[in-house]
Amino acid sequence: MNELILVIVALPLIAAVIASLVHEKSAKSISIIGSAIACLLSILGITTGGTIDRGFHHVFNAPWLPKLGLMFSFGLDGMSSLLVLLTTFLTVIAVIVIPAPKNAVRAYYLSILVAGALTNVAFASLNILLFYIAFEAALIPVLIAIGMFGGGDRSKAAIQFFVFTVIGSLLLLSAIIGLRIATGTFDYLTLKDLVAAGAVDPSLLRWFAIASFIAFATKAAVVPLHAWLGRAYINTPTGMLLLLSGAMAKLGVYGLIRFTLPLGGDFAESLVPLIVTLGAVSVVYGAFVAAAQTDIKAVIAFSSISHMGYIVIGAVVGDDAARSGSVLQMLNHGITTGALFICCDFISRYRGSRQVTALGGIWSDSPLFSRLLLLFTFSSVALPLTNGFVGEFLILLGAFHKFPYQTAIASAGAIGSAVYMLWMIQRSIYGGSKSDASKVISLGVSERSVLLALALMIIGIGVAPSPLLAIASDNGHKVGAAMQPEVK
Amino acid sequence: MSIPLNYYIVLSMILFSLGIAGVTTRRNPILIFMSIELMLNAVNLSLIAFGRYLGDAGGQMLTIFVMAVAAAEVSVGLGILIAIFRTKDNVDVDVLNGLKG
Amino acid sequence: MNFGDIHAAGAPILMAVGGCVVLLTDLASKRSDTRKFGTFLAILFCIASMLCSYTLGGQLRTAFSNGIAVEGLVVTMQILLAAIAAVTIVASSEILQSFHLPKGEYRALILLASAGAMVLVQSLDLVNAFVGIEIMSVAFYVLAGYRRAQAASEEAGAKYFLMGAFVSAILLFGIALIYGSVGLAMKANGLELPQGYSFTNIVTISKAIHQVPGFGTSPLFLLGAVMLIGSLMFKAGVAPFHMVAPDVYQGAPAPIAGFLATTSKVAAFTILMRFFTILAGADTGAAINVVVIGLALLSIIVGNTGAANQKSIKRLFGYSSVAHGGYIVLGLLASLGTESQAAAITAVTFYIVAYAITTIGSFAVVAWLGKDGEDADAISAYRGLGKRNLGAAITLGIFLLSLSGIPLTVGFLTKLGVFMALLSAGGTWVAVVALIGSAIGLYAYLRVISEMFFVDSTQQETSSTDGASKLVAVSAATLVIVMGVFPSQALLPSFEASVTAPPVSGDEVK
Amino acid sequence: MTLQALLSGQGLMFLFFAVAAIASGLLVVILQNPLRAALSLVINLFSVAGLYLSLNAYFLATVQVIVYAGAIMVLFLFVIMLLNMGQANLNTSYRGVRTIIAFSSAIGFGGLMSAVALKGQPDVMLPADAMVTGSSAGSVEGIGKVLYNPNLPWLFAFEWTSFLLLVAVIGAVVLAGKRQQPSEDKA
Repeated sequence: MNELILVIVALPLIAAVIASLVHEKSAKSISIIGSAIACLLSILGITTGGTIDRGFHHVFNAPWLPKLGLMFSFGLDGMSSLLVLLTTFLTVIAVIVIPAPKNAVRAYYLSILVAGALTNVAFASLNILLFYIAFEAALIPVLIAIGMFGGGDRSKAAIQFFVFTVIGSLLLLSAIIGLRIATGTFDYLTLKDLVAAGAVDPSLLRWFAIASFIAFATKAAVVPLHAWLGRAYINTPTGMLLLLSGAMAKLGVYGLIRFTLPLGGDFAESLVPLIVTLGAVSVVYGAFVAAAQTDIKAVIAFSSISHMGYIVIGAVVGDDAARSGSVLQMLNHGITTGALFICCDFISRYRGSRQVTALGGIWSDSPLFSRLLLLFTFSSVALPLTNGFVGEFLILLGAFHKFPYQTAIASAGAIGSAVYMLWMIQRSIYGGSKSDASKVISLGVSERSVLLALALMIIGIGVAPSPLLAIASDNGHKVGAAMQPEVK
Repeated sequence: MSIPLNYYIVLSMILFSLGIAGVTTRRNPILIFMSIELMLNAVNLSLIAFGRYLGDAGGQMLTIFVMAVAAAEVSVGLGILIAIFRTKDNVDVDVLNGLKG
Repeated sequence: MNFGDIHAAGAPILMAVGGCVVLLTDLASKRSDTRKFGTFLAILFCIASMLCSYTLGGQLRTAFSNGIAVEGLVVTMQILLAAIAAVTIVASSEILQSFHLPKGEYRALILLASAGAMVLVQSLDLVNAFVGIEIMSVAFYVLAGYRRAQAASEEAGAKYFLMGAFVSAILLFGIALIYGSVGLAMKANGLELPQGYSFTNIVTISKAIHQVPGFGTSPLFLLGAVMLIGSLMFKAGVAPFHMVAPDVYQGAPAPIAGFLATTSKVAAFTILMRFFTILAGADTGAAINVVVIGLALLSIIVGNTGAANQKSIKRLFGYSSVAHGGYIVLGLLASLGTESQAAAITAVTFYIVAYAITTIGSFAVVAWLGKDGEDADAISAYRGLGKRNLGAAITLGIFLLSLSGIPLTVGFLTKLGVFMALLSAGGTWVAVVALIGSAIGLYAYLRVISEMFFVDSTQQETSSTDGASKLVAVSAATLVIVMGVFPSQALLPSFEASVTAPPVSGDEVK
Repeated sequence: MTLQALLSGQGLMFLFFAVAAIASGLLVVILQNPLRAALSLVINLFSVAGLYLSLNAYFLATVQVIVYAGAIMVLFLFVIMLLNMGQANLNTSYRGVRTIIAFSSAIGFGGLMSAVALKGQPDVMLPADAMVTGSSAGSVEGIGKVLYNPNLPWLFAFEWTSFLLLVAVIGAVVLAGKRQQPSEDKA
């Protein structure tokens, strides 16, 4: 049972290897099978089972390079099991819904499956060095996917994305090595205990807090470190974008909850107001930049900065409800943004354009599609009864009494963004068709079922969030408990 | 009354510096090479002086090796320089600028 | 002198004898096409040399009146050097053919250069080190200018020669000053020079450093040590003497460029490790530390920025070799601390091995993609390579990722090792500057990857026929991945507990 | 003491050769004509050989004259003649500047180097037993006994030097040999 996470990681990898060896036609089905089984298995990961160690279940340990302190140590808690599930789920969807580029089918599926698997390794890892390796290695398939299959500006986008994120993670590496030298271990749980016991030099922890914050904030595109996001998201092929925005960006927030706060010592605590402020700035900034776009993919991309700003606020604010909301919102954002990017992909595929000015008439041409798109937009702007509402509400609730100003600014920005986004989506689907080559967006069975499933999830989580919230609350809360009295 | 060792060392360092000055200011490869020979001579002088004042034969041994190395370098170095002069008629080191990024 | 002595010095002797045999065979054979046989013979001697090193085992033994000392690290490096020579001979077999260059002399020079490098690696006396480094360098000058028909190669040879001879003179002056200062210090303090040792022996120097108070900070010695260290670092291609490295690598034929870049680094850094071992824990003031840190950071910054906007891929690798030289020097810096020393030596050794594999492989790709004997040097020639020749593109991509230190390639582990050693020696800000440098380098390598995979090109399929280079490149790429994922199985154990110089104690020297 | 040392017979010898060495060395660095520079280098080598004599290194002084000044410099002169550089490049535009640079940097750098290096270094005079050990050490016999002694470290390096010369010979042959590429023969 402890090997569960290994299986979840290995299945897509095996499928990827097989898919890259067989004929192009069967590559897709093999990829689907591999990732789908992994997805089903990761549901099992949520349930508590296997060896349990300090709040983590399914704990697995095997040596990789013991001399370097590098171990295959895995373990899941509520937060990481949900994120693993999200990653595998998005992988399946990406493979099913988005057609591969014609000339390099196998390379495309390979990059997506490998990216998903490495992201999962990072989410489930209890060894910091292993986390780092997966964190950074996962960039390679993304780099390849952007560079080979991306949009017009792909070369520049790929290099920019890679250099930005690697610089952040190099800092993280130096801090990790510093921790290892001071404590002699890369093991997360041991480190956490040592830090909580005050056995580590505070100046080192300060460096760790700064370095890891820069690395994770770059990944989560918190505002001064977001510069890579726009060009990268717009040029990333949709399949990979689902993983990049849906799962990998969450690694940033996950890292803040999992590593920066518990291992950063007191200094990390003192960073919280700064992070919250930056989060609020991100919310407003994302909303403003999104409002300046006419490309709907760009709108969704920049609104993502806004949403991630919220999630970051919830993650660090030090309140149980907010943190659970933040974890839930990571899930929601993965689902909703994924759904929106998929719709965006359909639109550009069938209509030949993503510009708002060139669209219109979708409502009458493709009724089901446009109604679903509207639902996804509702979820994105967090209308009640959608999943987005639950997450954002919890975050606001938790954050407000600690950081009222920042929270107020953030909510104001969010409302502005919501209005604009609704207006823009409406403009693009209502009205008469403006493009000459307007084609009806005809959904196939698989596409239709995926979109419907996403819609069901959005409403399901929106109406009955409590089971997921219960799992989501099994997260950094325990981490924080070591350092501060619980706020209940 | 004998000469103090330091006199020899200072003389050797001055000769060595003359060689460095030649290497850095000369443009003709052959003249640069001659300046390098000057430096090797300075080394030999200091080695022999050290050896003499230490009562140790090692200085002279090292000098023999330096001379052998100088001979080897001269044969190869002049070969390379002749080869390049046969391709290019100019004799300035500035001409060695075909390799650029 | 006895059999044990000959055995200890056997690896370079076999290489040198191999050089002579290859040369004579080539002269004796009338037919011009002795390609296969000559290659076979040369590789045979390389393998014999490797076996000779291997049978020495890991324990420390000195030979030839303490002129040389062999232990685990030296054995590893000798095997590596022989392997580099063998691989270079294999990789260049086709290039020689297409250039109509003399083959026997070529192989002999490679074998002799490796012999010189091995003498340098195993030497305990600076005299032997000097003779070894000169054998290596003189062979290098000729090899760099080997393609005489091509102006670039001649120019590379000439530049390399002038710079090399200049630095040799500095190295010699350093040795002379060390000789004099050690002698004077021992004499002034009534220490006897033990029978069989010379004043230039590393053990004697170590004795002077550790037993004569204030010797480590005496200006005469420090000047000599700085000259010695600086000039050895030049031989390894480290800034500020880096300016010829890119020129030479661009001008020399690709397999030779790989050979020069790796052999010089292996040899020079190994002897530096030996020299640094005796400095560790000694009071040498700040001078040596400052010089070493300065050279390392300068190389990392100059190398990485220089690589950033190159049009020639061989120049890019040249600058990259400067930068990687800088990282290795950082590891050496850590070996100056007594506590971090063991880790640092392991890290540096691993770095050198990994760098050698990566670099040989990268240059082999350049030769592989070459047409009609011309290396594929312009980076623009790699545009769209992913579509034309996927195998070559992936192979080169692996090397580039490894050079930039991305996880799952060996380049990551090497960098990890060096930074771990460095940080445990307390060099935090040095590490941070180095990290910034490697971020700049990342851009340089990514540019090539981007050209290969992300940019469409109208260029036609290149019909490359250089099977030997292809073989070398692909196997090197496989090694880079295997060592990046399972280094413990591949290499790490052999570096455990390596000593670089005999320990200094009264009994040892008497 | 210093002046006294220089005014003795040995001191005058040192002074003479030292001045000659520096002057000829300076000429090597500043003369425009390669031929004259090479001849200055010969003078420099002779002066240094004289200094070797003052240090009792008789054998090396001889080698210096025969091998260095005799053979190596002849090679240099030969190459200069071969390339017809005898009176080439009579451009003397920045000769004065070069003289100043060379002289000042040599004196400045050399002086600085020696000042730094010899700081706190006591004046070392010849040891009392130097006449005994020194008298034979510089002779052919003395050198041979040390160089070829298997119990001393020099023999190993000496043997490897033969390979160094082999490499040099191969190199010279390769570099001077006929170009094998037919198309390049005209060049």
